[in-house]
Amino acid sequence: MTKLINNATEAIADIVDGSVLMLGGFGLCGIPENCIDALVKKGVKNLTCISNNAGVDDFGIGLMLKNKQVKKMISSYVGENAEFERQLLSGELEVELIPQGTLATRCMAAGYGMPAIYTPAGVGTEVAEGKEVRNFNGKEYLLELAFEADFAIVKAWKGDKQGNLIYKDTARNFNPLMAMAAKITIAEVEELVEDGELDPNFIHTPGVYVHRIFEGVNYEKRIEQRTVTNKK
Amino acid sequence: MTKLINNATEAIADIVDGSVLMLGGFGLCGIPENCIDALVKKGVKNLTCISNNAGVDDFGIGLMLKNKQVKKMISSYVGENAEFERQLLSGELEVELIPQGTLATRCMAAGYGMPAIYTPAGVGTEVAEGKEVRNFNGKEYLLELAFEADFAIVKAWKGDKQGNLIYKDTARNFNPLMAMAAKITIAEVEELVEDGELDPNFIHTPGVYVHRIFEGVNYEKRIEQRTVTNKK
Amino acid sequence: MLVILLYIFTLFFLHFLIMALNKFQIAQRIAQELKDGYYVNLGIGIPTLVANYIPADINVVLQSENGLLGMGPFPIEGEESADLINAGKQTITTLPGSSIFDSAMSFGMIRSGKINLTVLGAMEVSENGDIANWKIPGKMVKGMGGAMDLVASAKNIIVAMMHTNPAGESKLLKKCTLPLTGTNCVKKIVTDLAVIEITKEGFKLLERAPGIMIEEIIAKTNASLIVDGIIPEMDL
Amino acid sequence: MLVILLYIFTLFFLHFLIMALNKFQIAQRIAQELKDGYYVNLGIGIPTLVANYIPADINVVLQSENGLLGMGPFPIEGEESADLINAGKQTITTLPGSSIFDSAMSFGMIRSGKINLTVLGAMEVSENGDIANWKIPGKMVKGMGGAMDLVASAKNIIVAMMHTNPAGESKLLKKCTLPLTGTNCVKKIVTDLAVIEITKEGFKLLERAPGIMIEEIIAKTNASLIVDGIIPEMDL
Repeated sequence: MTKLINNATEAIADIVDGSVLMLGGFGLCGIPENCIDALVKKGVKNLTCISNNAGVDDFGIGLMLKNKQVKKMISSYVGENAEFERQLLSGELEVELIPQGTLATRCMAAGYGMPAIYTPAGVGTEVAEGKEVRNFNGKEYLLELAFEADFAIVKAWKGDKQGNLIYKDTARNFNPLMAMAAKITIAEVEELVEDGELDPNFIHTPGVYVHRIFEGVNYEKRIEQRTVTNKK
Repeated sequence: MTKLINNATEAIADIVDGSVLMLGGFGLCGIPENCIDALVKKGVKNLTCISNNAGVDDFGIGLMLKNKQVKKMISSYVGENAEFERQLLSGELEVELIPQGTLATRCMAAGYGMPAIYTPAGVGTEVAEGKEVRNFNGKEYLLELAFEADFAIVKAWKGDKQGNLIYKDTARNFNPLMAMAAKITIAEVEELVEDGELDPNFIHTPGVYVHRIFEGVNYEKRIEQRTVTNKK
Repeated sequence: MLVILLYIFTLFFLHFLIMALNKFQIAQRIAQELKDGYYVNLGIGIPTLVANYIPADINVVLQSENGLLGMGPFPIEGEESADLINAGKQTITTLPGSSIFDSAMSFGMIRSGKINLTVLGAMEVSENGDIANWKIPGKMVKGMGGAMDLVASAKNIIVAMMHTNPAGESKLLKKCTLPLTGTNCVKKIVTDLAVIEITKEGFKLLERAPGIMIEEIIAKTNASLIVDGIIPEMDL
Repeated sequence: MLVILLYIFTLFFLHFLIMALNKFQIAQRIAQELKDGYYVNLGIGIPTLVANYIPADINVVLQSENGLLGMGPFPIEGEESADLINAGKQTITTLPGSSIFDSAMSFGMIRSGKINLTVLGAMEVSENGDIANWKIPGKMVKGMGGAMDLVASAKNIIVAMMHTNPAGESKLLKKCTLPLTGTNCVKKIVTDLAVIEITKEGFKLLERAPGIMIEEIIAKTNASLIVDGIIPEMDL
């Protein structure tokens, strides 16, 4: 049995209308570009996307939004996207905003087989509405449930045939958390290496969590805010 | 302000009678040998030790047991120790046995600022006695509280002056979890390196969790079960 | 000399009389349950031996709950490392494609059902799948280690044990008498006498050890045993 | 030419009339709150500027909640990487001793109180330390990002903001009117006019911007303001 597949088209072949997807990345950093392109080509609709952000108008999840494939976004921050705003205000798109740490930890909870977590984020705010508030040691916490997703689509720097993954710099972000959290995990990597090339001590996502892996092509890796200095 | 200290004696100087300690390691693998020796020399008593195991008669936490410094062990497995058994049966020593995954996750919960976790381990057994049982999606879970410890004493392979740590092979085990979980974290390392020598991508314990660090000496690294093969 | 020959002859003769499996054969039979691509956690004792019988044509990854996926064989003498052990504290090796992680992630993957099969020993198993394997009241209790986490979460749990205890009493019961490790979790039991499935209706006999009669299995099972149709011998 | 000179002269003159701090000076004042060994999370906007005023004789580690401890300056042109950004999505660099981790660990260290100081902007702060900085009803809501996690957990929270909104209304209130980000969490506010501490009794004036009269601060604070003894000017 091999986890190795040929490309993004193959990877997403069984994603259907109405699927719940997790998509890794923070802003445009560490997003699964190949799978997003394949999803746009395939045109599956009514998707629920769990992702920290929603891309920009012409890149990342923004491409799926433009193509009207997304029914609901579950995110912590959705700025930088005019089409998103239009769909939201017109009622075409549903949005659930979640504190970033809660978003991350609800992924981790799923990957760690914990049905729920307690977090203080959102206590006393509208995020707490309808949720259990519980006091531990004099501080209040909200009960937040682990996510349930059909597919996690993540982008890694390198991966091997066992599905072991490593990420580069802050392109790690939500990727290893989502990789643990869905029924099926699809990993696209910049470089596929032979088993044994990655040091077992420094694996970010152990292969047991990954069901499909392929080497992606033509990464654009767009920079959202290019900030530089002239100082040496 | 520096986290760098000279040796184990200095590291444990403010550990007093009655302190609650976390000690990293699995069996004799990855245990903080230097700090244990220093604690034995110091002779602090009535300690509560949270550690997966309790060492053997003449090594690891066993040395502290022999010296009658431990009031209570919180562990998942405490075999391989005759003195331990004697003290337990004579009532000198208190033991709280906890499922290994629960032990690990209660450390992680503390490090992640989560006051409690839900786990299915122990449901329907005497471990569940007195604990909240809660049903999520048709499955029952126990509410288990995050640990509260005064000191975590961990052993790493390499560390830098910022307190960043990496562990070697399965000597990782509970070490990074405990490193996150106590009020004060003491790390002893086999090799202290300059800041910048450890790749930021492959840090197991970020320095923010570590308060004191020193390079240990004379590691014995005893093997508990030497199993070998002749096959090439 | 004659005495020794007689002794060997007696042993040989006994071998035919007692057709029950030895622990290696139990491990061998359990290895038949493995499937290509499985992630497997093997407990201490007989379960550990299962690793020796993994069919060559399938790929199985062994998890050790102290923090390793892809456990390899014991190291070559002189290459053992104190930093690389399994959950039984034995020195081991990694394999190409192995990964190492902390204990929270290790039990995280167990809890979230990523491990396809857990094999462990037991002192008692009841007909509804309860298991007792960690504590005997009145005796020194060493602890449950990771057993409670494993049985509470694993999707498929096979118990490897002798059918009866040293006193000859059945370890398969209507209800466990010892403190439980987990409830409603065991899916299958492989003993020296039989392969038994745990169904909603209770113990169901699937296979017998070579030469073992159904009557003996029934006699040594202290609960109802569903015997449906012809019960084949194990194919070892 | 004369028009331009007149314009410059007017700006210069206004500078003396309006003694309120600009955003760089607010950042400069907040930097005085940093202590050696602090781990600090700086929000987007004015808080980000605080990094430029860290005293040279202390060591402060900046956390970026997308997964980095030890955030360095912007990269030299040509060395920027799409894989290395801060929470404001700007390209940045690492430093010797930096560490990178996933978002769960990042908020884990925030939640467990390992970050000594959080600096963030606000639309409103109430006298009991409630903060509103993520949502204006009727306007497009972009989301709270990590702000709710930060304010719910950080041990020390300083708000950097203008004392009044563009309409001239106080942003310091008895009670916030906008949807809250967190409750009872802000410890200190540094505005263009003043440094204000949040005490159990409410807002307490600690320092005034150079040349700003206490009366002006009182007038522009829509809640009681405790003025106890002589209020020094900020030392910038």
